[in-house]
Amino acid sequence: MISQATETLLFYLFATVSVGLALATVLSQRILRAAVYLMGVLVTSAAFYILLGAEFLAGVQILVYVGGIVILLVYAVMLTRSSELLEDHPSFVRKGVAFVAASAFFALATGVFSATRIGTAGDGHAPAAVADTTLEIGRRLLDQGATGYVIPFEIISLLLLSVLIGGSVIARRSLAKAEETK
Amino acid sequence: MEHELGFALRNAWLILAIPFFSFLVVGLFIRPRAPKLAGIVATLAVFASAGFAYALAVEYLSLGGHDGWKTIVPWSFEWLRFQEHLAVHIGVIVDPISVLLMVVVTTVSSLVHLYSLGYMHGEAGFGRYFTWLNLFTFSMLALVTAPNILQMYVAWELVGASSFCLIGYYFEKPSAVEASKKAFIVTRFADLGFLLGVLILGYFGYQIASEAGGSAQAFDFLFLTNPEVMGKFSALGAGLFGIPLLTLALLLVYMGGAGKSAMFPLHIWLPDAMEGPTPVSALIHAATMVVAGVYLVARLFPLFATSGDALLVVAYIGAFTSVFAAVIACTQDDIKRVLAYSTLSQLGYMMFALGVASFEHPLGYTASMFHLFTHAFFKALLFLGAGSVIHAVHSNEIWKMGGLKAKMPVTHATFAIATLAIAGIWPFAGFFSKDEILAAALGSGHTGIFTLGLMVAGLTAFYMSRIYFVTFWGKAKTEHASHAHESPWIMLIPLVILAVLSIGAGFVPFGEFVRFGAAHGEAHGINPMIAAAGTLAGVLGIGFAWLLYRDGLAERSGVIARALGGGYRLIRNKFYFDELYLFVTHKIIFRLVAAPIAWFDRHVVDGGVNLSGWSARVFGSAVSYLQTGQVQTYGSWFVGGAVLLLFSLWMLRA
Amino acid sequence: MGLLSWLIVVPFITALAVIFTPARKTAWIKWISLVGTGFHLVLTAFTTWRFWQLAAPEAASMKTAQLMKLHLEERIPWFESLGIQYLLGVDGISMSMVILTSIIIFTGVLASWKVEERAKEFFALLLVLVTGVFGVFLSFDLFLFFMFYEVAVLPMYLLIGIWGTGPKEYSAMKLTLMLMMGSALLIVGFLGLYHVSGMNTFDLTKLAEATFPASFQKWAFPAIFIGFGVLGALYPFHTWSPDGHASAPTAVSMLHAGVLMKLGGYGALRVAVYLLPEGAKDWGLFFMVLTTINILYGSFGAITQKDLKYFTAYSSVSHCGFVLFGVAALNLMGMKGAVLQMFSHGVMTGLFFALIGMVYGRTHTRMIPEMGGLAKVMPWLAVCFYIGGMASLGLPGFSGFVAESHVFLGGFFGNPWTDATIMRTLTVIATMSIVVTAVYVLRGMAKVFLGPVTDPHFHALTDATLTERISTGVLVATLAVVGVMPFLLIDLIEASIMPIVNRLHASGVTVALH
Amino acid sequence: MIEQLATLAPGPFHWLSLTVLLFAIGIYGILTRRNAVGILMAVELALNSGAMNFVVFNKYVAPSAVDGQIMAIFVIAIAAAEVVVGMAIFVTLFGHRRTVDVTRMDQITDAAGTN
Repeated sequence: MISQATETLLFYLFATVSVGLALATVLSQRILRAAVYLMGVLVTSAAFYILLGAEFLAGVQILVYVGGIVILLVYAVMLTRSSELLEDHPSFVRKGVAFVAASAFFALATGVFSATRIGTAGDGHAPAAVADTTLEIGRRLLDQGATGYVIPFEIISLLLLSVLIGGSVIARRSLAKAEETK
Repeated sequence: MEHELGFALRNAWLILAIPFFSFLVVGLFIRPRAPKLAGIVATLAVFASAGFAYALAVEYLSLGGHDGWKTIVPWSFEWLRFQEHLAVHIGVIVDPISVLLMVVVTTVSSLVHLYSLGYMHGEAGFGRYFTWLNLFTFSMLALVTAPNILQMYVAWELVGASSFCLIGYYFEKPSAVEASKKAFIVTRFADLGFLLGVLILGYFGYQIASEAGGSAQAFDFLFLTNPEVMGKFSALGAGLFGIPLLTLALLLVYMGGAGKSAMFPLHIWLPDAMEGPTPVSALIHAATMVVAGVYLVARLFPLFATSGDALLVVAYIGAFTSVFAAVIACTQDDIKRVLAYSTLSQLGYMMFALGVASFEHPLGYTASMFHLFTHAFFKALLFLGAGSVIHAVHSNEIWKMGGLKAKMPVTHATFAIATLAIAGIWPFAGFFSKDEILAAALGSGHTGIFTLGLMVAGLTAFYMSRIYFVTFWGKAKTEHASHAHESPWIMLIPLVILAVLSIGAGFVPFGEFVRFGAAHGEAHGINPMIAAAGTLAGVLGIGFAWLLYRDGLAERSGVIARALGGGYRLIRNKFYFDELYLFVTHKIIFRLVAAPIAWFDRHVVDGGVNLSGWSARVFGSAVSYLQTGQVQTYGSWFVGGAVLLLFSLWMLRA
Repeated sequence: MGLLSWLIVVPFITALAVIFTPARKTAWIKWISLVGTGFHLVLTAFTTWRFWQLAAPEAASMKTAQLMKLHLEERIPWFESLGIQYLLGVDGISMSMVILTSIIIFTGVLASWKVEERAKEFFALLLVLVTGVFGVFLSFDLFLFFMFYEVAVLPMYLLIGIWGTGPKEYSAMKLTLMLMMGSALLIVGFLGLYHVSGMNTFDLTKLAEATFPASFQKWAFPAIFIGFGVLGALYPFHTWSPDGHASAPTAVSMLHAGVLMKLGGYGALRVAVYLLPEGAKDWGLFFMVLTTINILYGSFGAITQKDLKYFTAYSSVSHCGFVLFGVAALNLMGMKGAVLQMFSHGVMTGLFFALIGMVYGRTHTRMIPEMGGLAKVMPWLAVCFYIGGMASLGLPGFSGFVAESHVFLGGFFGNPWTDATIMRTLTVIATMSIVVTAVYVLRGMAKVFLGPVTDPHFHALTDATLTERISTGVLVATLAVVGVMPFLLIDLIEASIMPIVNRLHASGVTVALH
Repeated sequence: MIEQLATLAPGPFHWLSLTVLLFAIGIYGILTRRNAVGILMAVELALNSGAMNFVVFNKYVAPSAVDGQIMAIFVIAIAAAEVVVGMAIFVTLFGHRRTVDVTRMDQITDAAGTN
């Protein structure tokens, strides 16, 4: 739908923004700012989804990730009162080791990807992209057939339910204890 | 054994059995309950064995010795069997020298037992003393009657052990304990040589015996001393450092003899052995044990004679020891130490007498045995006399005695006889045996040794008369000496008997009984020229001593002592040999050998084991360092591991 | 159940009886153990008499025998498929060892009459240990041999670790670990024997018929010899013995030094030399050098020891050196001397440790400098110590001399396979130990027993009680009897050593004299 | 200029290197963050890049199907669940230990012995 050139332009734009924000979330000393930067990264990745033609997914992303998870993280920051304290820098050794581990992973992964030829199923021309991905996703999710995802779908829902209850129970018990100790 | 043996000869084993069983009975049963009775029973047992020994002697002599005395082994049984031709028999050998020794040992031992009943009266371990004395008598008799060299070695050790107990009788006195230890260890060191000699003789004897076959036993004296075996031995060729094997073996065996008879390098223990009670010194360190070395050389004399140069060594060591000891004896103050050095010197005499003897001139052999015979009596008498003086004055120092001539007439008379005997004055025994030895030395061409012998004779006369004058003449020098009184009769009887023997022993026609080889031998009579020289030396010695010490005081001799200066002090401290030996044992052996080995074992060998334990622990703790508890450290290890794994998988995918 | 099985089972039954008596009744426990071991002594005497009846007639024929002759044999299949069977038998060597063990355990029980703390477990473990020892001496199936060997070694850890003194845990641990290392070597050797013989049997008598290839023997012999050597205090592996003995309680160190260390010598002779003659010839000289160091090293080490138990431990290292020296001499006199030395040293060390236990019970110190003049206060113990000392330095009239003279003559006479001059020099060096032994024995004895009484309240100490008199008396009597009448033991042993000597002479070509 | 842009069009390699870069930054964040919630954020970042990866593969490898995107949805759902649990734990942790600094939590029980 949007022309090839603008797509490339957008891609690089968003890529730099996303990497910048990601670095910010990881390095910033104030945890609240880190939360905000994280939100930025998630928004840019939603944009990427659109670029990649997964509009439904971009919506889900914005809804679940940005709407839910980031807010939760902010709550966590508030509850653990860590927003005031300034996080001191990790020791040089730890940073060094982490940097080496991360860059080694990055180098290995890019090396592998560059060496492998990720081609479309048929080489040369790309088969017809799915017209309406959301419809297709909906059908596949509830399809009881062999290729359907209904079982994982149900399991996920079960998982989310249990997490919901578990989380609240754990949090309530500890909050009650926190009241006593005060 | 063609003709019938007398009663004693048939059951010769009694000579060993009596003292042994009396030792067991007295030691185990009587001593704990009734010490007094133990003493009496022990003395009776020794008297019985003395009687038996005389019977044996008479019977053996009655067998007639006109064509040379036969050596018979009336009784022996197989005690310890190593291999066919290598078995140890316990038995009794009867030949001139063993009969002589049996008589001497039992006589002196019984007199000493009798004397001890008085002397040891009131001592704490009265029973224990007599038990050990009985054991000593048994082991000495076993040594003397040994038909083979291993029984002699066995008895040798037993004699050493019982002398250890007797020297250390006053075990609460540290000096006595030290002396007994020193005696045992020095003689044990000498016995090491003896054992090595026995091993060599045994090995080559076994080779010869197994060729000869039959019932030949490698260790038996009869086997070792019969001519063609000796021939084979001397043909053995060079052993260690080029010394012919026979000579090497004999020198090693002689080392054992030298240790027991306190010859020069191994003499240090005898003077200290005076720590034991005086009757012990009289019996062991004068008459019996110390002559064991001489008896050993006499027993193996044919072998020694074939090897020749072994005899030379014996002669030279003997001569040197006699001079060396005589010189020291002149400077000692303790009466028993003077007698100890005099014994050393007389033993040197006997040794060099044997040394000068050979197949051609066997007179030395007879002379040495004769001197052994006479010396046993007058030396025992001297010791017992000294004992009764010490008993009265309660001190060994001659400068604390004096003027005892009047107060102790019997002791004085007998001591005087013994002094004249040892000085070699005519009617007394010493004159005859010493003259024989000098004649043997001159006869076999050893003029050097002859002159040394003369000099020693003079010195002996000097130091003996010195202690005689200082002890008995002049005025009483201390309280004790002033109101000393004569010893009880039980102590005096042995003195008198020994005095009689000291006089009579000289007239015994010794040449007939004890000689080596055929009956002819050299003219046995007294050679007037040598006799005169010997007597002159003796008289000179006595006269010189009379000049210095006639009033029992030391100031005249002090002048000479100061004149000699350093030399005098050197001699007086026995040429510092004791200190040298102490230095060698303590500083070198204990400090530089034993302690490092103990340290080495504790730290290095032990360390090795502990090291393995320690390294296991260190390795364990090193691994535990990784468990830091930091979640993120684990995270990094996790990521690192994953990357490595992926990388290796990717690398190996081809 | 044959006679020999009873010999093994009686101590075990006593142990059970002890376990079932209530812990409070320590007197009962002691009496039961005493009765049990006493009965065992009688049983051993009877077995010896029966054995003597059977063995005496064949003694002459044994002169040329190539194979060992077992008497009173009991053979019950156990693991048929593996060829393991419950095979008990006895010949001269094991009979003398059984006599020794029976005497030592009897006197050991008597010597630990004062053990009050947890007496039940102490006596039970002691009896289990001795069951293992009897098992080893009587079993002729390598697997059974090894099993009893472990039964003999393991209780040692508990006995030292709990009832010991000083760094007891350390010594117990070190002792057990080093002995385990030894038994590891052993099991390797035994399995080697089992497989290479290809006869699918562990029976020692049958394995003797198999001819093992020289290359196998070259490594199997040292493995087995060192495996046993660790227990027999071979030079570099002896370090467990001073600590182990110093920390062990009286009866345990009596049993251990007196009997367990003899397992080493016994096994080396019975398994290593008997089954692997070629290996023995190759390694004979090497082990002779090691054991010569053993002898002198142990005796020199003992001179400067301050603690009485270390003093005795080093002396037993030196005496065990004699045992292995005799075995390595590979000739009749040497091996006969080794067995005699095992017996006589067993009794001697048993006596020494019993006396030290008794002295320690009174003066509560084992440090030689702190003691002195005890002879005045305890004459009986002093005389026994004197006799033990004289026996250990080889005074004739005691068994020590009999054994040592054999070993020296054996070493000196040498064997056709080793260079005579080297062997003779080694023997001469070994003989020097008689002087060094005399030095340390007399030093120790004089410092502790002779001289003036150093500590005033030593005067109040008592002499030996009845039980102590019996135990020391029995040991001294054994030393004297074997010393004065050695032919009792020698005839028992000589017939069973001949096969080992004949096999050595017969097996293969003699190695060129190098 | 447009043609040059065309040559730079993002192919699968570009997308993948982007997601991997984000993932690496996530790892770096996990391993260095001292604040527990910070680690949670880094984890979110990593999970998000994982989901994106699915979508990239879906686009380039199997455009005709939507399996990649479904997987991405599941990843997002699980990420949500994970954050809830993480938050609950950290809140209780804060209740007990009064801190969320990961480096000081290396003992199972704190000094007082409570967990």
